[in-house]
This record gives sequence, structure tokens and C-alpha cells, in this order.
Amino acid sequence: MIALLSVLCVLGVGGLLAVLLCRWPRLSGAVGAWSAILACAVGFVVSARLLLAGATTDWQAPWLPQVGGALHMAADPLSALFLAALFLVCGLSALYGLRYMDHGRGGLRAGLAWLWYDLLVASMALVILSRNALLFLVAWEVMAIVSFFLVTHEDERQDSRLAGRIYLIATHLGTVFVFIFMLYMARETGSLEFDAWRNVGSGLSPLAGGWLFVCLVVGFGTKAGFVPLHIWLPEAHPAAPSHVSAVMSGIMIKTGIYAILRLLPCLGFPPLWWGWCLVVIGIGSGVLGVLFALAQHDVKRLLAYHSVENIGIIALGLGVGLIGVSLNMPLVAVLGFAGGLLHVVNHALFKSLLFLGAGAVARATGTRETDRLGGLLKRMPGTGAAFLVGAAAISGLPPLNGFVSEFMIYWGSFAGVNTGPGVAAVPLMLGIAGLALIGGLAAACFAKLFGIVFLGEPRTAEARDARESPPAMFLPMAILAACCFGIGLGAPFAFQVLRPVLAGVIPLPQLSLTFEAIAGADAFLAVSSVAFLALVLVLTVAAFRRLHLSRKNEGSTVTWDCGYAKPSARMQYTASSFAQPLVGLFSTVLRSRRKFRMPAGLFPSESSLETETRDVFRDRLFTPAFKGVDRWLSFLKWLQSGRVQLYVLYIVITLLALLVWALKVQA
Amino acid sequence: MSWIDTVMILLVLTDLAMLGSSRLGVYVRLAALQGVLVGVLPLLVGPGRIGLETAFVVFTTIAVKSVLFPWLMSRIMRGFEARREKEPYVGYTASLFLGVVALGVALWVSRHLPTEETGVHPYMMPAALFSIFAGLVLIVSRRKAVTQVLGYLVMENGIYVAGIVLVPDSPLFVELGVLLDLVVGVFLMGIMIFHIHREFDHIDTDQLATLSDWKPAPAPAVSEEARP
Amino acid sequence: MKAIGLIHYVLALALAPLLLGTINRVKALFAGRHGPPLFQVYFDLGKLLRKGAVYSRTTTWVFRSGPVVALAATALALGMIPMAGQAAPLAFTGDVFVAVYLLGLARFFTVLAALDTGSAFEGMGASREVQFSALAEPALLVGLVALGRLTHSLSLSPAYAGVGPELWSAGGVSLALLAVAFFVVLLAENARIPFDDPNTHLELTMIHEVMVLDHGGPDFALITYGASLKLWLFASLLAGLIIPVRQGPEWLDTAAALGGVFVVGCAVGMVESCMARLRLLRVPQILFAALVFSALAFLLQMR
Amino acid sequence: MTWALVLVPAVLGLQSFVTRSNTWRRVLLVAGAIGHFVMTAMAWRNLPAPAWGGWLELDAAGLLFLSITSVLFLAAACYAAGYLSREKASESDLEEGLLFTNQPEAVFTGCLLMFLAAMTLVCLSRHLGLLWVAIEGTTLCSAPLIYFHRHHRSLEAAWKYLMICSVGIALALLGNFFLAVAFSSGGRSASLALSSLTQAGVTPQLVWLKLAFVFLLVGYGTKMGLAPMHTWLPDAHSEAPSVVSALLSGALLNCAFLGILRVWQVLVAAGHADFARPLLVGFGLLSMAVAAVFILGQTDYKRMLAYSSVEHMGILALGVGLGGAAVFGALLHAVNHSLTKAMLFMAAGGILAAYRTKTCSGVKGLARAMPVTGALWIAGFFAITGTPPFGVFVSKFIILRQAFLGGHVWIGVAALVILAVVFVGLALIVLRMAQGEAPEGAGTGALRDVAWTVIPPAVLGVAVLALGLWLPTWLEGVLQQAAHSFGGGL
Repeated sequence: MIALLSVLCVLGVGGLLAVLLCRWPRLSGAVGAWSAILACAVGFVVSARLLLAGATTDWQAPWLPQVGGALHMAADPLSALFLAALFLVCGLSALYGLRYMDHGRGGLRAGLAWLWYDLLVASMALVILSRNALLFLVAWEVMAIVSFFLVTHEDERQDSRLAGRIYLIATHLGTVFVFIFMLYMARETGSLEFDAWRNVGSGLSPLAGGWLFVCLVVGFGTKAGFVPLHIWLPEAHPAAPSHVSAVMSGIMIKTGIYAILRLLPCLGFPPLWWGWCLVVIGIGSGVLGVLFALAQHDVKRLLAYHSVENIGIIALGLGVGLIGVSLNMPLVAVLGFAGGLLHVVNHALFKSLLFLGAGAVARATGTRETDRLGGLLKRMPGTGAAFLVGAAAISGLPPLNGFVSEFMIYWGSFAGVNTGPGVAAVPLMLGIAGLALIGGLAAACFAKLFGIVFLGEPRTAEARDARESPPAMFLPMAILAACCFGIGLGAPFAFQVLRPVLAGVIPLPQLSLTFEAIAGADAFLAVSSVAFLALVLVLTVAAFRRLHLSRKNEGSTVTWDCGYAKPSARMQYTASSFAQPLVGLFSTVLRSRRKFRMPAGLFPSESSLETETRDVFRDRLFTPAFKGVDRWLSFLKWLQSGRVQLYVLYIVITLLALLVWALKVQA
Repeated sequence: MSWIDTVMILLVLTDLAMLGSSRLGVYVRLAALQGVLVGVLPLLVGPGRIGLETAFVVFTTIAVKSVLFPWLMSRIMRGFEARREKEPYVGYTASLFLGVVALGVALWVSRHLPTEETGVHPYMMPAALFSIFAGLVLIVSRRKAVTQVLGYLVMENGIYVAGIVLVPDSPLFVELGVLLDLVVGVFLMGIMIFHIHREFDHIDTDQLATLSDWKPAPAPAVSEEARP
Repeated sequence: MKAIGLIHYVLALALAPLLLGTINRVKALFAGRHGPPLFQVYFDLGKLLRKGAVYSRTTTWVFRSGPVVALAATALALGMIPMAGQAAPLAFTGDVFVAVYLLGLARFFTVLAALDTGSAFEGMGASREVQFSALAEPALLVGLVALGRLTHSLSLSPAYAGVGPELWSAGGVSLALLAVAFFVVLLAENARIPFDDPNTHLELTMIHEVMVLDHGGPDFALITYGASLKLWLFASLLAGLIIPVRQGPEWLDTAAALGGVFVVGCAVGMVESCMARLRLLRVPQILFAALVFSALAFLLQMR
Repeated sequence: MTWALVLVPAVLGLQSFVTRSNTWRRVLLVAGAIGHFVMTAMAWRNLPAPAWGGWLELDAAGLLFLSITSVLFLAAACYAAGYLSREKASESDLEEGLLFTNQPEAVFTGCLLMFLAAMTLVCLSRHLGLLWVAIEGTTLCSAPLIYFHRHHRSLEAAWKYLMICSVGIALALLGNFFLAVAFSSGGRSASLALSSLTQAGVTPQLVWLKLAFVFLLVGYGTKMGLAPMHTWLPDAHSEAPSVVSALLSGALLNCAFLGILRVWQVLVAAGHADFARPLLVGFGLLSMAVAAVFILGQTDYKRMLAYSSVEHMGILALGVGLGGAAVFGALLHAVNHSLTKAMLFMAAGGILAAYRTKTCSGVKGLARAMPVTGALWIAGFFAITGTPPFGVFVSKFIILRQAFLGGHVWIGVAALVILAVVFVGLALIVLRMAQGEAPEGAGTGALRDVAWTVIPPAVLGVAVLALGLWLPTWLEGVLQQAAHSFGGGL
């Protein structure tokens, strides 16, 4: 634990130094980045060892005792899991940012950016470590503020200012629910210590428990990005620098999931409807997230919507687990939670990988518009390969990690469907169908993204002149890609690691038996061996092909153009046209806007088609609501009309009212 | 009918007269009269023999309320062409009616008070409360700044009477402190009215309504969020 | 894993092209023609393998890896499909999902290879492919899971072993619904009429064929063989349902199963000969109908 | 010593009325502030002896509010010295561009020091009558300060301030009379000395007590800025020079609050506090709600700050009404709010001096044009909205927690919701001002950080930050004592 504390301190000091040294941009950048890298390296080692050992450490120091606060930090397997992912991703992103940031302007703002980055890492770690409500809230809010500053790093751009405001307001409104939850728990127990909240659940009335659950889901779901609370996400993540987007999307939104996992057990034995609720949220977030992603052109915006989708998958897993718990089906519970937890890690890996790749592309070409790119695989082979791995992984394809976690959820739901009663079977079957749909759509979306951006011919000059990014930026992506393969091939090991975490999360007896049963089913072993087989098979077929072709002559020509003499790069299929069938199919939800200029005249010259898909929930739900409230409230402004006579009249009226109250009502 | 009751009834009548009249000059004279009325009260209610202290208080009070202030007011109003309160927010008859209502309220309140303190002089408490309310009505219903100051004075008189009823033996320095505050306050108001007159060359408070948050179409704060 | 399973697997690998041949033959008969020989597909494969390869300058290694990955993944998935109620060589808990996602992997790389050529035709085909498969996948999975609940098993092999006359008598309706759903999915996934026309020659109307326009020679051989394996896979899934001959002597079961597969082939042929191709806009509705059938098959057990 | 606290600033004030040179006046101002600060600091070591027969005595609560006043005044004095050196005798009006002259500096400095003396008297006085005189005195000293810029808007503001507060205070006087009656025994009305009112064994008559509290609440509440009697506040704060606004908001409102607290102390001692709790809670929530309404879409950033003061006065009233730990929280909140709000007003003064406009839309790219001021502005925003790690968060948290603990869950929820609305309103305004491209001419001329507008608020900001991270024991002790005398405490 001392090591973790020192990690936090190093982060803080490094950030401050980065600001103080901002006179010398290179130096300050190096200090900011390397402090983060080193701290994360140490932190990763420590938390990984904790996780593998399944150990728990605890540390306390007095702090604001008058309020009931305390510097109480602890790392149990659950924390260790999140910490490991956190430090891995943040360290790699910092390494990436070291080169990524230097093309931005140096000086004070760059130094500040590093300060915020280091503080973001530290505060996220603190959120995961803290065991005291006050400490948790402080860390939580600091995390929000710091990430807000990172989102508005380029605040000379109107859209990033707007994104920052939306993010800040959304996260604050979410925090209100968190406050309600914390304060109510504090009221029930008279303490702000999480440990004291353990056994509250039995004392809660079902109604109170339900409300608390709602507060939990809304409050932390806002940070996690459950639909429809996700609206800040597609604005904020693209606005931030890419390595920050990687951290925000890969880790920060997971702190919401962590908090739910940490605090849900305090509410006692879950009723069935909680599971239903999470499953429905999961399917909704997953499907809507991927649908909105399909309709986007901006690479980072698309990725941000995929974060919503993956959060949906995680929520689905947790929901399956909850159903398993509430109906006392340990197999379902274990597999559901295991899938959700593993997907947290997986998403952290491949989503940060994808954001880093997107950043590399943006840096090389100066644009994030899918339809202005193309043919980048030839120009940036390393980045392209890594991005392909990420794309396949996020689509949940074997032999990569995304598949393993989805397989766990599938298996759990399948088991529940087979053995459980209808109340359990129906939502679980819904989950399976939803997960299948999500998988198919995600594959479609990433085929589109990778195909349009990296394959084919470059559509613009920027794309043609793109250069591979420096090794310092490529290395992190490579490592992340390797991790994706590692988990994809090592499913049994992954489950082995998850055991202690699950034991802490699931309130059911004799879990070890279930663990044995699962291990005995050999499914994970089979999955990883199938993965290996797939690799082997691919290699053999490829070898056969190469061997075979080596004896044949290999010609090269242009792509089959149906006989048309002058094909040009602009004739390629675009992202919009690729996604059009699906977007059209779901147009009732997406409500894309199309601006189409028909070609006119005998010799039609130019015509144009623009599509834009704005967030339906923002446009149709939140904006009208806010406007309505604002209009309604501003009716009250006549109170301050400026006439001193009226002001005195208010006093008189108040006085008379209180006189009546004092002489009649009270007496 | 004792002296006190007479004084009280006079007090009420002056209040009503102020509510009903429109001339600033009348206001000032009535205010001066009230000053005398409330000034002499301590002599009437106090214990049989008048102490030096009481005499001093009475003297200063009358000096301030019925000499100093009227002089100040007329001094301010010198050079104002407008000598009458024109179109007040509440008409004269209406404000008379309001006055009657205020009288009712005053009686209602004082009936709910435990009577052993006020029992000695049954009219004093209602009269005091009434002139407080009357002062407030004047402030609320009139336009001219001068009138409002006078309303404030009327209110103060009411409070002074209440003080005599409730705390016959309040320490001297408090009385003087109160009086001092009153003097300074009214002086400041006078200076302000002077400036108001200089700024707008009239003493209506209509022009004193520029600072406000009430705009017919306030710009919604969130609307920018809506725009892409 | 039992030897019989391996034998079935080898049989599948060997006979898959024959199934394609059967379909073409049936279609020819319906058209009143004599039609190509049953083993035409084998001849084609041989000829393609003998050819050299020509690649577009636009393409990268992704284009070349497309057919390879597709074939490998499909072959692996085929290894999990039981036949004649015998355990498949790869049988384990949850193999359903692995199989389906392996097919997804194959599709993913086929699509990428198509997009790698940078041609509008291939892009068009790819976009249709992903749309339809995204809708077909839930139908297939829900159906298979419903079957799993019917037979109380978490793996394909025991599930199909459990499909027998008594199950037909117990939950016949569900099974029938599942059979319909599977048939629809089969047609969609294997680019058959009424979803796609395997031997049209107008790029604009094609789905699967247009994606592989630029592949030639050995690569195209791999693709064709992979396609036939995929067809066999779905056919045997369906056959395992509709031909519930179990617990006879193993050679009899096997024969019945093979017969079933070819019966399915004939059915496909008949449908192709007596149905017209659907408008692309209607395809999603049919696939959704398949999903509804699977869901019904599941809900019928919720009593 | 006790006398010195009052008399030193008073004498210096009179002195600065008569002296000739302006520089000498500024010296007097700063010297008075420092002297007052030093004396207050010494009072922390050992409380000065009561004077004037115990009518002037420094108890825990008095010491607390006196220290707030003293610290703020010191910061304000340093700020004002720089401010006056920059302010020309006559300049053109910001809104309408018509020329106006400032008050003579003699009046400004003199009133400032007298203002300090009056506020000190409020903190010291243990006699309710004297307290009343002192509070009215603060009104009279501060009215000319508001009218420092002699143009019609500041005149209007000062007039409203004087009129409304005088009316309110007059009602408070009546309340004092009722209080005396309530405690009178055998026809002889009681002395209003706090010591005699709070001594054990006196049994007041409830009706009079209620009336007294109602009148005093309305009266001092007007001065404190509780809705709906708050109406003078935004005008005065927006039109007065920023340094004066800082003092009004940070120190004056607290003095009025102390007035209410003294009465509350009497009620608590008499064991009749409970009937008044709903009043305080109601006024608290109402003030917060009204402030929230007017902060949303506010177009003048000084008015915005003023309304935020209304909101925080509401929080104070809420805290006292809730009782228990919330009283402690409210007192701590008074400290935090004063420091933060003064910091914000001083930063606003810097912005006003640089951008020459009070409209929010007229200010853009603050963080780039004036980095330090921008940082202060943003930090102040986060601090005032009770975001950790600033002190306001801690005190707010204590109050809310007490609300939940006391079983008033819905009060707590309502407060949280209102606070969220306030946050949204402030965020929209402050961020729009702070972010974006710097206007041309940034870093040159008026558009740059000036030491005297930056250092005093920065110091205050650091203090607020420190209070958020750690609550020193000496402060806690005094807070506890004070809270106990007001029937609360942790």
C-alpha cells in the first residue's frame, strides 16, 4: 500500500513540476510524462501482484474526523483488477502522449495538460482505493474537474468548449444522485466508512433499497455512460487529446462500474427486478450505442459511441449476474459477473488501443473525417495492423479477448435459460439475442471503419502523404494489441485470476464449488485451444497458399472496374454509403438528417449528399427539458422588477404572513 | 378620557390625514405634529415625577422629530417645482381604505397580545402598530422619494410609541443611539434625495427602477447548449 | 472425442462441394435442362488451383488473407457441428457461440478483403453482407439456444443427440419453428435465392459474389471451398433437426444424416427454382421473421 | 483592548475625513486594517476582558465573526489602496458612457474605516439594543460606499439599500422591544443584555417571544439578504466598487447573521428554539431557490455573485434551523463563504477594470488574457459551488449530512437539487467568460493581471483550499464553542 501511496505522490509532484518547468516545453513534457509512466509501471506491478495473490491491503490515517472523513484506502482483488487495468492503460497512454503532445503548442497550457493528466490518473486510482465516503467523493469530484480541464484543453474551439460544458453539467447532475446515495447510507449507519455499510442491506426497507439502487444506477451510470445518460460521452471524448480520450474511454467511465460493483453489495440481497433493470439498460445501451456509432463519420466520435455499446455489454453481464444471485443460480451469477468484469478489462485494452490508433491517424493526416481518409494501411502499416487487431477484438471475434468475455456472458445466460424459471429465462434470452445483434452490428461498424480508413485508395492528398507515427507512439499500441491476443488465448488463466474478485462481489455461499464446476466444464480450455487451432489452421492454409503460388506466376493490375476507363479514388464506396442500409433500417431511432442536392441539367455537374446523425436523446429529451425548465423559471424574474415600493411590499407581506403564523397557526 | 388616549387618537388621525392628502407640505407639517405628539408621551406615561433623564429624552426627541426633520425636509423641497404627490400607485381614497384595513390589522394583532403590559393604556399598542402600518402603506403606495422618507418617519414614530409602551425604562444610551441612527439615516436620505433631484430633476422614484432582472424576453441560458 | 466424430468431419470436408453440385443439378432438372455434372464443383476447384493469381495494385496483405482466414475459420466451425447424433470432434460447453463467432470471423475478413480493393462494387456487396448477417446471427443463436433448452444441454452435440422421435412428439411445434428459422438463415447466410443469386452476372444485384470479384485462381478456389463448407455446416444443422434417426447402427444413422443433408440441398434447389429473388429492402423483414420464429420456439417452452 | 478594537478604526476613520493628502489616507486605511488584524490575532491567544459592564465582550461566536471581518478587511484594504491609486477622480460610465465623478476619497476611506468600526461593534456587543444600534450603524456607514461612483445607477442602488434596510432594521427594533417584554417580570421590563437573557431559570412568555423572533428575523433577515427581503442585495453589490461588494457580501451579511444568531441564542437558552426551526429552514430553502432562479441566465456577473450570496445566506439559515452538527457546519460555512466570495468579488473587480464591462457576454477568453485572474475566477467558481477540495464542500457536506441524519431527507434532497441548479447556472456563465480565444490587445494595457487585483484574492483562495483539506484544531474549538452556544455542535 505504501508503494501505491508513493505512486500517488509521484504523480502529484510530477504534474506540479511539469507546470513549474513550463518555460522549457520539452523538459516539462518529459517530466510530466515520465513521472506518469514510472508511477504507472510501479503501480501496475504492485496491483498485478495483489491481484494474482488475491491479497488485500489496508491503510488508514485521520483526516477531517469532524466530518466523519478518514484517509482510508484499501486494495482488495476488485480494486486490484481495476487498478491493474488503470495503470497499464494510463502508463502506455502517457508514453504515447509524450510524442503526441509535442506537436501541440508548448508553454503553460501544455504543462497544465500534463498536470491534469497526472492528477486524473491519481484521482482515478484514489477513487478505486478509497474506502471512506468523504474521501471517495473528493476523489470523484477531482476526477471530474480534472478531466473537464482536459476535455477543454483546446478551448479556443467552440465545439470543445460546448463539449466541456455538457460534460461538466452532466457529470455534476449525476453526482447529485451519488450524494443522495452516500448521505442516505451515512444516515442508515451513522458512518461514512464503506466497511460499516456492509450489513446495512438487511435493515433497509424494499422501497428505500429500490430508491438507493436507482440513485446508484443513475449517479454512477451517468459517468459510465448508460443510455440515455450518455449524452456527454460522444461530445467529450473526441474533444480531448487522443491519449486522454484513451484514458477517459478506457478507464474513467469504468470507475462508474467499479463504484456500482463496490457499493451494490451494501444494499443487501438483490431483488429480481434489479437484474432485469441492468439487463434492459445493457441491451439498450449496447444496441443504441452501436447504432449511433454506425452513423458517425468522425473516427473518435464513432469510437466514443462504441464505448457506450461496450458499457452496455458490461451492464448486461452484471445484470445476468444479479439475476443469477437473486434466483440463487451460482453458475449464472459467477459467469455473468465474470463476463462483465473481464469485459471491463478487455474494453480498457482495445478501446484505448483504438483511440491511440485514431490519434495517430489524426496526427498523420490532420483529419478525423472517415471519408477523407483511405489507403492508410500501405502508409502506416504498423498502426494499421494494431488497429485491425483492436477492431477485431472489439467486434468480439475469436481468437481475441473481446470474445472471451462475451463468451462468459453467453454461457451464463445459456445456463440460466436452460435451468432457470421463465422470469429468469426471458431476460437472459433477451440478453443473448441482444448480444448477438450487438456483435453483428459492431463487426459491421468496424469493418466499415477499418475498411474505409485503412484500405482502398487514399481519398485526399492528406491521406496520400500520411507517414507512419514514431515508435514511441507505435509501441503502446503494439503492447495493447499483444494484450488483446494474450487474454484471447488465455481464457482459463483469465478466469483463474477473476476468482478472488468474484468471491468478493457475489453474495452467495459455496462459490468455490461453482468455480470448480466451471473449471471442470473445460469450456475455457476449449475456447483457448480453439483459438490456438484457429491460428494454426490459418497459418497452415496460408503456408499452403504461399507454397502453391510460389510455383505460379503472380500478376498485378487495376481493380476490376467493370470496363470503365478512368476509375478515381473518389469513386470508392464511402463510410456513409457503407452504413446506409443499416442506418436506413433503424432510421426510426437514428433520425439521420440528409442534405441531398440532386444532379441537375442535361450534363449534370456536381451534386452532394451530406448525412448527419445527432444524438436523439440530447436533441429530443435533454435540450427541450432544460429549455422548458429555464423558460418556466425565468417567468419568476418579475420578482426583481426594480421598484423599491414593491420590495418594501414584499417585506410587509412576509411580516404579516409570519404574524398570522405566529399568532394563529402556532398558538 | 385620559390625555394619553387623546394623544393616541390624534396620532391615528394624523396618520389617516397623511394617507388621504396629496400635498408634500401637508405631509411635512403633519410629521412635525406627530413629532410633538410622540415626544410628549414619556411625560404622560412615566411615573408621577419626571426625572432629568426623561426630560432630556423628551426634549431631544421633540427637537429632532418636530423641528430638525421638518426643517430638513422643507429645505430639501425648496427649489422643487413639484409640491404635490401626483398619480400615486394607490389613490388617496384607496390608501385611506388601506389605512382602515391597517387599523383593523393593528387591532387584531394587539388583541392577540397578552394584555397585562398593554392593559394600562388600551389604545397605545394599536395606535403604535397602526402608525407603523400606515408608514409602510405610505412607502409602498407613493412615488415621491420625500414621501417615502416621511413614511419612514411615521413608522419610526409608531415604533417609538411601542417602545414607550413596552419598554418604559430602556437605558438612556440605547434611546440616544436609536435617535442618532435615525438622524443620520434621515440625513443620508435627504442627501440622496438631493442627488436624485440633481440627477433627474425630479424626485419621482420611477426613474429609480433601472436596476432589475425583469426583462420581457429573458435570454434562456441553456439555449446555446441546444445549438450544434 | 470418438473416432466416428472424426470420420463424420472428414466426410463433411470431402462431400461439401458435392452438395453445391446437387443443388445446381436440381435446379437444372427443374429448368428442364440436363445441367452440369454433380462433381462440377470439384473440377472447378481443380482448374482454379492450377491457375496463377492476379492482384490489384490497390490491395494489401488483408486482401490476400481474406480467403485464407475465411476457409480456416469455417473449417474449424464445421468441426463443432455434430452429425447423426454423434459427438462432433470439437464438442464442449458453449460451442454454439464459438461456432457462430468463427463464422463471424470468416465474414469479417471476407468483407475487409472486399473493401481492400477499393472498388464500389465490392464495397456495395460488403455493406449488404454485413447488414444481412447482423440480422441473421441473432435468429440463429436464439434458435440454437432454444434447442439447448429443449434438450437441456449447453453444447451442440448433446443437443442434437437429444433430438429424437420422442422430442418431436413432445415439442414438435418448437422444433418445426426452429427448422423453418434455420432454413431461412441457411438461405441468407449462403447467398441463395431469394436473398442473393449465386449465378447472376450483374454486379449491382449481387451480394456475396460481388465481394469476391477481384479474387482469382487459388484464392477463389479457397473461397469456393469455404462457401461449400459453410453450406454443409448449415445444412447439417438443419438435417440434424428434421431427420431424427438415432440409436440405430452407426452406419445407418450416418447414412440417414448424409441423406438429410442432401435432402436439404434438394430443398434449396427447389426453392431456388420456384422462387424469384427478393428486393433487397424486403430481406430484413424475412430475417426478422426468422428471429421471431426462433423466439416463438423458445417462448412455447415458457409454460 | 476591547475598546481599542472599536475605537482604533473609528478614530482613524475620522482622521481620514480631515486629512489632506490621499496617500496619507491610504496609509491610514492599511494601517487601521493591520492594527485591527493584529488585535484580533491577539484576541485568539487570550480573549480580551469584557468592558462597559459586560455589554462589550468577545465570546466564541463574536471572535469568529470578528476574525472573518478583520481578515477580509485587511485583504480589502490592500486591494483598495491599489484600487484608489488607479481610480481617476472622474471617468466615463461603463454602461452609458456618460461622465461621472467619484466620491471624494476622504468620504470613501473614512466610511470604510467607520464601517469596520461598526462591524466590530456588532461582533463585540453583548446587549441586543447595542447590537441593533451597531447594525443600523453598518448600514449608514456603507451607504456612501455604495454611492462611490456618483452616477444614477449607483445612486439608485444606494437609495434602495438605505430605504429597504432602514425599514427592516426598524422592524427589528420593535422585535427588540417585544423581546424585552417577553422577559419582563412583574411589570419591570428586562434588560436586553445577553447575559441576563440567557441565564438559566428565566421563563419568557411564549407569544411575545414568537413575535419578537418574527420581527427580528424579518428585520435582520432583510439585512442578511434572506429571500424575499433580499431585493436590495443584487443592486447594491453590482453597483458598489468591487472591494466594497466584497466587504458587504463577506462581512456585512455575516454581521446581520450574527444578529439573528444572538436572538437564536436567547431562544435556545430559554428552550423555545423548536418553534422557530421551520422558519429558518423555510427561509433558507426559499432563499436558495430564489437565488437559483436568478442565477440561471444572469447577464451581469456581479449580480450573479450577489445572488450566490443570497443562496449561501440561505444555506446558513438552513444549517442553523437544522440544528445539531449543522450549526457547526453553518458557522464553518460562514467562514468559507466569506473568504470565497470576497475572492470572487476581487477577481470580478480585476475583470471589470480590464474589460470595462459588467455583462457576462462582454468577457471572453479570460483565462488566456489574464491567466492568474482567470485561474482565480474558475477556482472561485468551483469553490463557491462546493466542489472539493475547497472548504465550502466540507461545510456544505456537514449541513447536508445533518439534514439526512435528522430525518429531513427531503429537505436534504431539495437542497441538493437547488445547489445543482445553481451549479449549472454559474457554470454556464463563468465558463463562457473564462474560456475561448483571448481578445486582441491581451497582455497589454488594461488587459493583464495587476498585482493588487491578484494577490489579495489569491491569498484568500489559498486559505479556502486549506480549509477544504484540513480543519485546524484552534478553529474547530472556537466553532464548537460557538455552535454549543447556539444549541448545536458536532
